[in-house]
Amino acid sequence: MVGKRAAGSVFVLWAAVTLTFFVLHLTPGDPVTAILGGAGSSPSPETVAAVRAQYGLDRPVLLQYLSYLGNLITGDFGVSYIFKVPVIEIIGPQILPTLQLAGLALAFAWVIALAFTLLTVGRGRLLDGVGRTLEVFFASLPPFWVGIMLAVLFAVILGWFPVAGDDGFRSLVLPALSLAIPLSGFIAQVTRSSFEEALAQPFILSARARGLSDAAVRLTHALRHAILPGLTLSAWAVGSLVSSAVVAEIIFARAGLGRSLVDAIINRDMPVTLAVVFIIAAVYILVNLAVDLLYRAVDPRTNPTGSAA
Amino acid sequence: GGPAAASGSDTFVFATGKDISCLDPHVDGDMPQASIAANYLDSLVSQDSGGTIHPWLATAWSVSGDGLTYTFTVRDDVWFTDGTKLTAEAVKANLDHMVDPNTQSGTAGGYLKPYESTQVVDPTTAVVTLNRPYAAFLEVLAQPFLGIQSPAALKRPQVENCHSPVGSGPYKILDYVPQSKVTLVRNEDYNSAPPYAQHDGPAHIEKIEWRIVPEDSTRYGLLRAGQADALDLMPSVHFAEAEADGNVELTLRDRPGNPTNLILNTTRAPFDDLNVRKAFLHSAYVDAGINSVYFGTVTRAGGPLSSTTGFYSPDFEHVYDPDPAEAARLLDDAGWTEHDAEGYRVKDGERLRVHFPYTPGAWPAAHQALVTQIQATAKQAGFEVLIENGDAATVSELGNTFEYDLRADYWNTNTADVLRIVFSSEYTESAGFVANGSGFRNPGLDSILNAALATDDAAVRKDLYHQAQQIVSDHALQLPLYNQASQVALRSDRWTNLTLEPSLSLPYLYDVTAVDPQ
Amino acid sequence: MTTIARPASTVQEPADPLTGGTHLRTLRLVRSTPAGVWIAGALLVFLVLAAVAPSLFLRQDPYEIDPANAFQAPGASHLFGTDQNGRDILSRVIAGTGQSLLLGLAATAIGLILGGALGITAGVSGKRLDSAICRFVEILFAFPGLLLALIVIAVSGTGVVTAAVAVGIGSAPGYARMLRTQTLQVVAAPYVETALSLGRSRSHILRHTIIPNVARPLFVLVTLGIGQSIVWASSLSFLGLGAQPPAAEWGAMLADGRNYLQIAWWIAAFPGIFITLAALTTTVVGHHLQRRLEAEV
Amino acid sequence: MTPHTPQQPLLAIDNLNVSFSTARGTIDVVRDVSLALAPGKALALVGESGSGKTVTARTLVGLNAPNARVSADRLDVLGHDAARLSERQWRRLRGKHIGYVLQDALVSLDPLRTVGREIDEALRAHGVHGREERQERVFAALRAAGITDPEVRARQRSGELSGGLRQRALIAQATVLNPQLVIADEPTTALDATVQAQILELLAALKEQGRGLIFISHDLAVVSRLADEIAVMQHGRIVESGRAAQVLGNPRHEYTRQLIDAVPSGRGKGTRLSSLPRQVKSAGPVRASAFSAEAPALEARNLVKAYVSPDGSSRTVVNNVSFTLPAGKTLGIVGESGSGKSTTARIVLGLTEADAGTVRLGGLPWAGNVQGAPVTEEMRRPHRRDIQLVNQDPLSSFDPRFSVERVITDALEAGGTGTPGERRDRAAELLGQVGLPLDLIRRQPLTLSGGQRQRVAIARALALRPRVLLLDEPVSALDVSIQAQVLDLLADLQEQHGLSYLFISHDLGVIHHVSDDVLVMKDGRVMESGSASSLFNFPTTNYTKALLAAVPQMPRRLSATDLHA
Ligand SMILES: Nc1ncnc2c1ncn2[C@@H]1O[C@H](COP(=O)(O)OP(=O)(O)OP(=O)(O)O)[C@@H](O)[C@H]1O
Ligand SMILES: Nc1ncnc2c1ncn2[C@@H]1O[C@H](COP(=O)(O)OP(=O)(O)OP(=O)(O)O)[C@@H](O)[C@H]1O
Ligand SMILES: [Mg+2]
Ligand SMILES: [Mg+2]
Repeated sequence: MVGKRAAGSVFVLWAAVTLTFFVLHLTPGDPVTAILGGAGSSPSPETVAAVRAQYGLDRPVLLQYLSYLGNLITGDFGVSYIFKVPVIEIIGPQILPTLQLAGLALAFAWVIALAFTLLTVGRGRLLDGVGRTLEVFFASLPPFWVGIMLAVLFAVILGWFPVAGDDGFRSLVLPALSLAIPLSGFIAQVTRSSFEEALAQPFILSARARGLSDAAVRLTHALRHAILPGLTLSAWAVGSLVSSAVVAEIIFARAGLGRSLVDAIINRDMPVTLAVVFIIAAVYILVNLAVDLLYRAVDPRTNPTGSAA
Repeated sequence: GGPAAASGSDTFVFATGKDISCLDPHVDGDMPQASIAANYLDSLVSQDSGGTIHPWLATAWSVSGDGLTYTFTVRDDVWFTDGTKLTAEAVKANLDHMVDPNTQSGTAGGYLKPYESTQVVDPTTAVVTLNRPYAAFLEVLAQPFLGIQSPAALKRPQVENCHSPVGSGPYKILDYVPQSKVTLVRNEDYNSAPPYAQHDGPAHIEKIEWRIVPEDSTRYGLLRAGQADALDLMPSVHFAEAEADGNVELTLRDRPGNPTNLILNTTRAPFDDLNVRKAFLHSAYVDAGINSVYFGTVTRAGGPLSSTTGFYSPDFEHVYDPDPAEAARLLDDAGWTEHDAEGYRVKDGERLRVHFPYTPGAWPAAHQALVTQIQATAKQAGFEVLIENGDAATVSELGNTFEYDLRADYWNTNTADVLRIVFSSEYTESAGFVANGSGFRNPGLDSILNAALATDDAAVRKDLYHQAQQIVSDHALQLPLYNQASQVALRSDRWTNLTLEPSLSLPYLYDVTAVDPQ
Repeated sequence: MTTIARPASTVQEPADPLTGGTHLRTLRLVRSTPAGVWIAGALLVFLVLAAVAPSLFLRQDPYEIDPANAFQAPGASHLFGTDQNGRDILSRVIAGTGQSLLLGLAATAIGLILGGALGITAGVSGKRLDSAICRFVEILFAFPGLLLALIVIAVSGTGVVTAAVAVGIGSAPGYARMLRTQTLQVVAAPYVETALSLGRSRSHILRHTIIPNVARPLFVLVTLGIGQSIVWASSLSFLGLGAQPPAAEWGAMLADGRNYLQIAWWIAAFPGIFITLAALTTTVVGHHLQRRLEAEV
Repeated sequence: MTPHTPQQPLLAIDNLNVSFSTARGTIDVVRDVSLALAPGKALALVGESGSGKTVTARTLVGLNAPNARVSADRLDVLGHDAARLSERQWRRLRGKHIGYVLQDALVSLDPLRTVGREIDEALRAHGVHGREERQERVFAALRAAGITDPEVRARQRSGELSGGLRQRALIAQATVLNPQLVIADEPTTALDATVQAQILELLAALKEQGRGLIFISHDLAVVSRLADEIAVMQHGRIVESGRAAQVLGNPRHEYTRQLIDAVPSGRGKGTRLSSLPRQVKSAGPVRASAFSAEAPALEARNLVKAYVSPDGSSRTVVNNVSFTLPAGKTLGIVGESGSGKSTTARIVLGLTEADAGTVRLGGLPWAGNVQGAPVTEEMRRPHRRDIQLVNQDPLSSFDPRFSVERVITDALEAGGTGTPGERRDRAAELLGQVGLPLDLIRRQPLTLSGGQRQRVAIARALALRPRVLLLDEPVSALDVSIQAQVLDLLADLQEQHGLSYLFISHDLGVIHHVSDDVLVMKDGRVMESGSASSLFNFPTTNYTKALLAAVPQMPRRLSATDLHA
């Protein structure tokens, strides 16, 4: 089982990198122009030739690919076309901030979603409607719009949080919230419906017939069922958070993989693009693994769909 | 502490708006590199705001009569921050490094094409040989792009030198996190301040944090909240507020060079027709745009040179003022007589269409609004301007292959020789970026521009450059928009004396001093 | 004729009193639809009208610039104010409705077609092809969606069409997964076996039973997808890779307007409100339809 | 809250009314129900589905749905006026003084938690603090509920338990605090006869300990074993109530009589269960087919099917099963859950490929390796119409897009019969044949009742004029009175059309009633087979004997059929 899973993970990593590599080769834009600084620089033909040779861009694509893979296995992501420094030096420092941002965003999203669920589900038509509407509203908000609003309100006008930067927890709050609010809408929608479903289950009635209070039933029985589909959604969300973090990173001037990725693609910085894809794929795989483990902790039934013995 | 104490009084946070690629400005050659280089590199010579060249690391120089040989004498008491001593050898190493194809310099092609070689005569004397007269040589040397680095450091692999280049300037690089920040610390042994500096010896501030903050409102927000002490690329929309803010001081200066413009591709229809080009220029209401979206924070440019460039002539400022009637007449003359249902001009069944590949992210928000206004006014004259948003790589690819009709450009440099880079035949071809985006080839212009390099007689040069500006203007090669400007804002409640170095008007932190708290 | 039938009234089975005529049914529909859904539905109708016939609501030319009147606050002459180029924001928001909704629709359609092709194929195919497709979809999931979108833009330039394609491709893996599950469910449903035991051929079952049933919730998916696609596309615009000027696409307007937030909040606010409104109304209506559909199954 | 004294009645309820306010208006579900219960007695509530039994029971624990409106002249529960109890007071009663066993045992325990924790929760909710004490009591309750290895079971989750064990665990969690009143809602439905018998014994034991028991069922045979008093409910009203022997032996209300008649247990083929009049005419025209007249309708030889479980081990779920179904007869297959009945049916239908063995349909090779080569679906297709399936859950066998009419015309179209107009006429005719009113024809099956749906399924199965009908638990989802109608209908159809039935059920009573021949399965094997009369009267294997002994019987002498015969 473990071996199979590990092999599957390596395969996904390899496939993601390979796909990116070849697709990037098909996109227009000469890497040499990227390497030489794009618009504004006027290199000599000798320089261009030197660059081509130095980066091995004069070799057939397949050879470039193979040598890239070879280097990758040894942990060498190559040198950035734009920054001319080893890719690992660029993205290395970005990994942690991005994971912090994505992690905190996910945590916030869960807190908001669970608050919605616990406070509004099954508490009368009015609260239910309010909760439902707010969730859909949240899910309909463009994250960058939320980010700008939060920045203007809480950082510039009220001064409660720093406008930007990446020092400490306080500077993480607003960017994380800007990603978390739309996400919380999605998570809350699925938790709501599964919470509703769980509340309608006979075992809830059983528990109440045992003398449990409404609150106890919600917390000890229904909640556990309700978070299961949200967990699955989270696995997907973290993967996409890492790249969609770019909007928060830009607005709040944070370092991060999202911005590295977008800038790298826009400037055809192939080595950086590949490395970020690699890391995002790895994060996705790891998060999926973690979610699987969590899922099993929450739902110890071996078969998640429930099996009769 | 509170928001007003984001940094200690010995750290200065500077928020810049654009990513820096390699820190070594010899590589690539983009403005953000020059901007930070001005704070840790010294140059061979310096230039004052009047354009006159003064000594700096070179104490003296002489030029041979044919203009082909420059003999520099360098200071004997300057050390790079890695401990290497400045010698004539360093001059050679630097110039050779800039033109070495392996350096991947984007600037060498523009500024050092005439460079041939350097001989080290003695530890303080270097003789530079050029292959043709180049009167602008000293001027370009004064730019931070061509700052002098430690020859020992230059010998390291590029990946290292890009990350931690070594100069002899007032600061040295401590750490660099690409896309995030550069940390610089004071060079305690600094003794080579340029003539334009206000003091000598080590800088006043101990540490600089050079933060990269591309989003305009965030950058300004940092300053307002006190998390940044200064910023560049001051967003025009916040000017009024900043001016009213007693704690903020604005420092503004137009940069020399070719102003912000839209260059017209003369190598293909419809702009291969002079009348169409002229009509397009007459159709644009640039002033109105500058006043509305830039709130008057930039100065209108009229001719091919920005007004702070040497040999600038104001004669061409109003040649192509908005004139719908003239535009209509010119288009009628050019045969674009019919109109289609949407009001665009048509000739032989073809719509008068102008392709304009554009990277919005590379320009300030106001520029994006301005080109949209030009699009709208051009429409009234019958032009359909297609602003084709694209990513940087795609747009520059199109730019290098003349697959456009309009291209947004500017070229900052401290010499009128910029006309040669932007309009001469020499620069219609390039292995990379094509500097002459008009594709204009005119032997008369070429020879005038070369002649202007062959003399250091200011009067002669002035006349030649006037002729050159005349030709460029006559041929309607560019729609000049506004002068590039350095727009720097400083928290004046904490600091004072933030100046601009004179060659490219880049922020210069050496003289900044803390304000005594009351 | 052989019959053991008796009049309906004596068959002792609980009859649902409210499933009678269509008239009653309509009445029930009206009464069982919550007020919120009605409001959302009305707004959606307005949006669709604005998209189909903007001239109904347009009072000014959405593209006409007037630099002298830039940054006018909302007021009598400009209900939503003017933007940095002096254009009337109300007119632009209305003129942009068509493009934005079309973008949402097209992106969702592309995502559904691509995702559907993958998902349904996987669902009805044997183990091997199924797991191959699943792997592929898994890779696409591990692959940042933004990259996918940016690559499409790099290859074919920007614009509303490209944005739709980019967003569509980016959302395809999600749909693939969803539709595969749906297909597996349908394939395992007893009515498929019933069709087989009625002597239907496999291809007939695929065409007439499986695909139509997989497609049943499609309408819901589309309504839910439109809103999300518009939000997604606005993120592309934020990165400067969305619609081309002077198009009145909401995302692009919002992205432009963010620069002027402190002096002219309305430039960004109104397109932002409309994006949220479009997403909100389509989602609310979609969810309602989904619940109704689920109630039926 | 004062404890209840043993002399008082546990329940005293006069004119209980419960109504629900819904989007469609207010519906009255329980009307003027009066009940009384003394300690040590069992009161049975019987009645068809939807008659308000569960709603009544939930009212007694104060757990009605939020949209319920309860009113009563008197509503005394354990000596308290239930109408005035606060939620907090109710909580103290629930679990501790009233144990409530929900209707659906399979889903009434939290599937994510162990059974032990579920029971433990009741103890904790009522302030039993000592960890060890609680543990001991959990085990004791499980043991009392007839679970032999409580230490193991307490650590399992409900998903890991069989239906019978789950039902016991559910009873254990309701009785762990020794409540005076136990309410058990359909505690034996969906259980095999053997398990059912054990549960009934368990409930009887509770009664003997002096508890009051309210016991809900729609199965009179079950009720007759346990109840002291019976209240028969119909449409929310108690139409008849009284001492058990009296209600069963001398029913006064028409509806009670119908219910009693509907019980199939112990009554062989040919007896009628419902009051539907029998109208048999001569058989319709028989469709020409490749069937040989002499060959048995179905013939299965040595069927074997094994499944590989996720852990890699292989489990044989059908093991060497052979049978013959003569034309025009009914072969009943009976066996406990998981014994391989459905799998056998699927093999016979050609939906599941057997590992070994063959099936012939009307003498024709149908499945498996016949004459050296496997029968393929392509070979079966022309004869598919000869064998049709009616299964337990008819709704899932209808394409959800189809109306009742489409369901039938689609089947007709599959058989290639007629023009669209003709098919519509034939559909109407078929619906008439199964006793459905024509005005149902445009409805979605979803809006039909269970019995109506089952009739539509039968009509569809008949549409192609098949020779063999495969009936997999066709009535186990229906309540007795509707079950009776469907069974009678099937009997009539067999008589009319000479159909052959393969009838699968876990309900011995039903099997006894419908079958000519019977096959008893256990763990994939055929334990015993033979004619229905011999097998039910003279079972040979111990297994069958045990099964039969467990079937609750109506008191034979008092059966209503006898009274009306
Ligand atoms: N919360 C509710 N809202 C509306 N109607 C309800 C509600 N709960 C129950 N009913 C209706 O009340 C009626 C009686 O339901 P109840 O569950 O008591 O029947 P039952 O006799 O227990 O049937 P079964 O044998 O199927 O369990 C049914 O018609 C049901 O639809
Ligand atoms: N597709 C399958 N894969 C694995 N095991 C299966 C499969 N189908 C059935 N089984 C197993 O085969 C055994 C027999 O199942 P089957 O459905 O035939 O029993 P049954 O007698 O019809 O039971 P019930 O009365 O519960 O319907 C069960 O243990 C079941 O779990
Ligand atoms: Mg019930
Ligand atoms: Mg079965």
